[in-house]
Amino acid sequence: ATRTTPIAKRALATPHIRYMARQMSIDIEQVEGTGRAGRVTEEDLKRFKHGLQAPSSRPATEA
Amino acid sequence: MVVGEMLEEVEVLVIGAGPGGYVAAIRAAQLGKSVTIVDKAELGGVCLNRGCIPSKALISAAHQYESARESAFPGIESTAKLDYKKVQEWKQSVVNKMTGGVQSLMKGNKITVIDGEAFFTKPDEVRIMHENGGQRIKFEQCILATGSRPIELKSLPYGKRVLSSTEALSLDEVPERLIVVGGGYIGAELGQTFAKFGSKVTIIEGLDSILAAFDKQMVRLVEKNLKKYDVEIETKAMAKSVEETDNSVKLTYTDKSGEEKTIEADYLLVTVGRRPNTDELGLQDAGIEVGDKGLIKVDGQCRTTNPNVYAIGDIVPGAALAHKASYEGKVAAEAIAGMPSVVDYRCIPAVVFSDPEMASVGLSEDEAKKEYTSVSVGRFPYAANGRATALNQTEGFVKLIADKETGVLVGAQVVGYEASNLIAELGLAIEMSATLEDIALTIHAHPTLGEMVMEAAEVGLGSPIHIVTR
Amino acid sequence: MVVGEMLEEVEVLVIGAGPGGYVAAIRAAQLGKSVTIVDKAELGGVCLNRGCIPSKALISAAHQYESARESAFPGIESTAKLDYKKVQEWKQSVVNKMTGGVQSLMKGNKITVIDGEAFFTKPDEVRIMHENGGQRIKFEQCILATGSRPIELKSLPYGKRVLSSTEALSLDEVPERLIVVGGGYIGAELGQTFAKFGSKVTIIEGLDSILAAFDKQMVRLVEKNLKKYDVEIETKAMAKSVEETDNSVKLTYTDKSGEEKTIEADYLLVTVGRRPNTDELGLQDAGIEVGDKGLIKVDGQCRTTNPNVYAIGDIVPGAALAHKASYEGKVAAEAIAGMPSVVDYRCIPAVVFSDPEMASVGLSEDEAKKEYTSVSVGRFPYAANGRATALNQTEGFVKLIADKETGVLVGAQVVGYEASNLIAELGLAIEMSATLEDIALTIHAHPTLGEMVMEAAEVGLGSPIHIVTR
Ligand SMILES: Cc1cc2nc3c(=O)[nH]c(=O)nc-3n(C[C@H](O)[C@H](O)[C@H](O)COP(=O)(O)OP(=O)(O)OC[C@H]3O[C@@H](n4cnc5c(N)ncnc54)[C@H](O)[C@@H]3O)c2cc1C
Ligand SMILES: Cc1cc2nc3c(=O)[nH]c(=O)nc-3n(C[C@H](O)[C@H](O)[C@H](O)COP(=O)(O)OP(=O)(O)OC[C@H]3O[C@@H](n4cnc5c(N)ncnc54)[C@H](O)[C@@H]3O)c2cc1C
Repeated sequence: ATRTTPIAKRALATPHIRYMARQMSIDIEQVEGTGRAGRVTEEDLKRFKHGLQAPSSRPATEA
Repeated sequence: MVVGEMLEEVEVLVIGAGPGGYVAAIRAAQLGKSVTIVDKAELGGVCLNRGCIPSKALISAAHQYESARESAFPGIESTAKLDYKKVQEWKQSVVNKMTGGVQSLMKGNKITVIDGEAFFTKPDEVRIMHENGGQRIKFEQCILATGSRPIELKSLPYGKRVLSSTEALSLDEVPERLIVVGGGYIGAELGQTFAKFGSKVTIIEGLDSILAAFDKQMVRLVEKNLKKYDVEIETKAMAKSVEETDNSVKLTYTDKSGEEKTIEADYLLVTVGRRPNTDELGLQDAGIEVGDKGLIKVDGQCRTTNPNVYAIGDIVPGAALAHKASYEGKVAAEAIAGMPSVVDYRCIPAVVFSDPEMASVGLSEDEAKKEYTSVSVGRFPYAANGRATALNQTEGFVKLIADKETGVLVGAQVVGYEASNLIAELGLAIEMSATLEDIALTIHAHPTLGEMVMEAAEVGLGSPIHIVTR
Repeated sequence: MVVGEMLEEVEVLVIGAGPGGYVAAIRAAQLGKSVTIVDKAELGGVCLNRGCIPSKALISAAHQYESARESAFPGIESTAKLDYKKVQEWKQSVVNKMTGGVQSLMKGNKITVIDGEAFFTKPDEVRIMHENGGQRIKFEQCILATGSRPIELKSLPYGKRVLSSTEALSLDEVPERLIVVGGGYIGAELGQTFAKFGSKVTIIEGLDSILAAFDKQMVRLVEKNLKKYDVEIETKAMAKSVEETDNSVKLTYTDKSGEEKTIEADYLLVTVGRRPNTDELGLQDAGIEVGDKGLIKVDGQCRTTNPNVYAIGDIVPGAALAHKASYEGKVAAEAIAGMPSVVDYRCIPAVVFSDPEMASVGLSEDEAKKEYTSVSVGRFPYAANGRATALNQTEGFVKLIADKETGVLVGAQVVGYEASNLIAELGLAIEMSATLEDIALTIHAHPTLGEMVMEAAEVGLGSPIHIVTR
């Protein structure tokens, strides 16, 4: 159950946003972040949801 | 199977009541599940009974004894007398308070507690052995959290004077001479603690440094303190065999030059790692696959190859730390309740309660250099911090590591007074994807140790106030 | 003006070398400016010489003395002897180390230091009075950071035994009896410190509580500790007059029932606030407007009504705290260098180094309730934290306040052991607009005090692990 993806390769987002992404069935790694330093924001998630269909309905597990 | 043994049905069964299991049980109950937890020993697991809590209690007492015995403050002369039996009693009272707390939490959350040892008989059934008898439980969902136990070396079998951390924590006397085989964090913490209580300690370590998982510059400060207490450290040494008598132990080992040596002591403490408790659970009968080193294979929600069984804590891969166990416990419970929780952290902190304390979170400088094209490193010394100086605690540093391109913090290390508390901000910073600038622009109170975090960020950015870097 | 007095021209002139001024000078130098700083007293200002640093040094020493004198650890009996003159010497060595540090920083950043008192003669010129003579300086840009001084009450004029905090910090003996008029943070810190050193202390406070700026529940814990040291607290009391003799002072005051009382002591410490040093600067000659309470009017970049003069620290509105002064110092220097920096923080922490420590950042619960439709409050006690229990430090709590709609943290308070360091994470959390969920999902190391922060967030969210809230 450990994280295998290096920090470097992961989307920048806070735990709250990452949880929200899973609730919205969005794979956060596919979302372009427009926040400071490229952080994914709540707006980015909403935009992504409206633009693209979410790739999977299962929670986005990693590894 | 005993005839007439009852078959009970439960919604969620948690096996093992350590920081993984009891936290999972609470979270599952909070989410409306009916929960039963079983443990073959005490509530609280290794952590509360034989690990984190008793070790930290002894460390505090040793610190108190040391600082009262030889006050480092000019103008305050003090002497101290140690009654180690009373210290042990107090330590036990701390443990009891914490485990009593867990008991109340079980009650408060209406969790059924069963005393006994569980093993699988079917994919959805366990048998539980009590002192007098047994029982069968059929579960809808199960969370396995059976933790780990000390590794026993064939060449150094445990005995009356060859101890694991468990017995060392409960000794009712301070050994005059103590040998510690294994200088990982448990060996270093306990070795230093006994040295402070007055033992003559020797640490035998196979690698080229004690606390090898940490930055060399951090470890150097701990070694310096160990020297103050006359602790001898033999690195690249190999313990060979032990001879135990009624009053002493004799350890034979080869030192770094390959020479065979023998030393005598009152006790020998062996801390060479821990092994997951997965061998006697009947996992094959439940369709639960085990991978490397006896660790159970799980997915991002801590689900094993048996879709109704989850596994967390020391029995799954990753750092064997209490806070990881608890975090996974919450994830597993939430997954059972249908929430989209996954093990999804950017970093897990690791703290050693040595003197000085060491703490680390995220990537080390070397790791970061492998992952990023370019990194910024900001280091700030305790000696240049006002609060540290006013506390007479000027050894140590804070080190921040950021991806140079984005400025995002990816790792941090702290060695020094209260490192265990300073690391909290840095863990949050990494989780929040904070940049060095975010940290530098956050006003930190004066005079506090936290100002070092702000200043280390400024060092990383190139313009620290309180040190000259040009 | 003395004939022949030289007129020097400088790029950036900083007046006052406290935590506002010296930090501004360093940042301006880092940004390529040629900087001159002038101070009429010591480098480091009030903070390093007569404020934060010496007070915290005495607080540490008092803590050390207290904990060695009456060890709170069962099994460790200790006795301690105090040599207060040596404590004073040590305190002075701490101050010297810090001010010496500032001196090296000035040198390292090639900042010219002038000893003298400055006042404006023109909008772009000051005169500086030295011990023997004077000089004139014409500046392109100036940063004013002249700080504040203790308020002197007409009814309680300072004297040999009627002291401000400055003299109290340098007393070379521990008073047998000490009266403190004013129970703000300076009075409370110093009163408690002397009580620990053995003084019989009485605090006279006009409001209905000491430390009135803080949450009542926090203050209660400090009051409890003060009781332990026999400190008497008279609230809603009014100091009337003082009579000073060679060996004692007699204070006359009216107590909360209006009754007039007299008490005697060795010393009387008056800590009723501080006044900005803006009255003797010739501000009108420089076109610098002063507002309420002698505080200088500034814009978001700390610019005064004279566009080439900036003002920072205790002489401008806002909390009179060292870290605010330093923050403004950086903003002013960056503004001078043409950067778009503005005073733009969401929160400033405030810490009181009482026993237990108190710290606060952002909004209080009451303030938040006024600003938001609905707030979530999460409170977690030290008594339920493993590390606190193992440290034998179980008094206190962490309290988080969030906007319920968004979950965003808007305020936090901590009272208890190491509150001064725990608040750092919460300041960053507020600056980063972290939600309670962000904090709860950040793994905090076990067993550390930081776990309380995580758990308080979970309390706010409704599902804490280590306390039952249902
Ligand atoms: C001396 C020492 C110091 C430590 N210090 C720290 C520290 O400072 N910080 C930190 O994070 N970690 C520390 N650790 C590690 C920490 O204790 C473990 O990582 C943690 O306890 C793992 O939690 P767990 O829930 O996985 O299992 P455990 O805590 O090991 O609990 C497992 C429980 O399962 C029960 N059990 C096992 N098999 C069965 C069965 N078949 N049926 C029923 N019950 C069963 C056991 O009785 C036990 O109560 C320390 C460990 C030691 C030994
Ligand atoms: C006992 C005590 C404890 C305190 N504890 C804390 C604490 O724990 N945390 C905290 O944040 N704050 C604390 N403070 C407050 C803190 O000291 C001040 O907020 C801070 O020093 C303000 O910084 P400053 O740069 O504005 O001015 P100051 O530090 O007051 O410095 C002003 C400087 O200007 C010089 N000066 C004045 N006029 C002239 C002139 N005309 N020409 C040349 N030089 C001049 C003075 O000599 C002085 O050196 C404490 C204060 C006291 C008294």
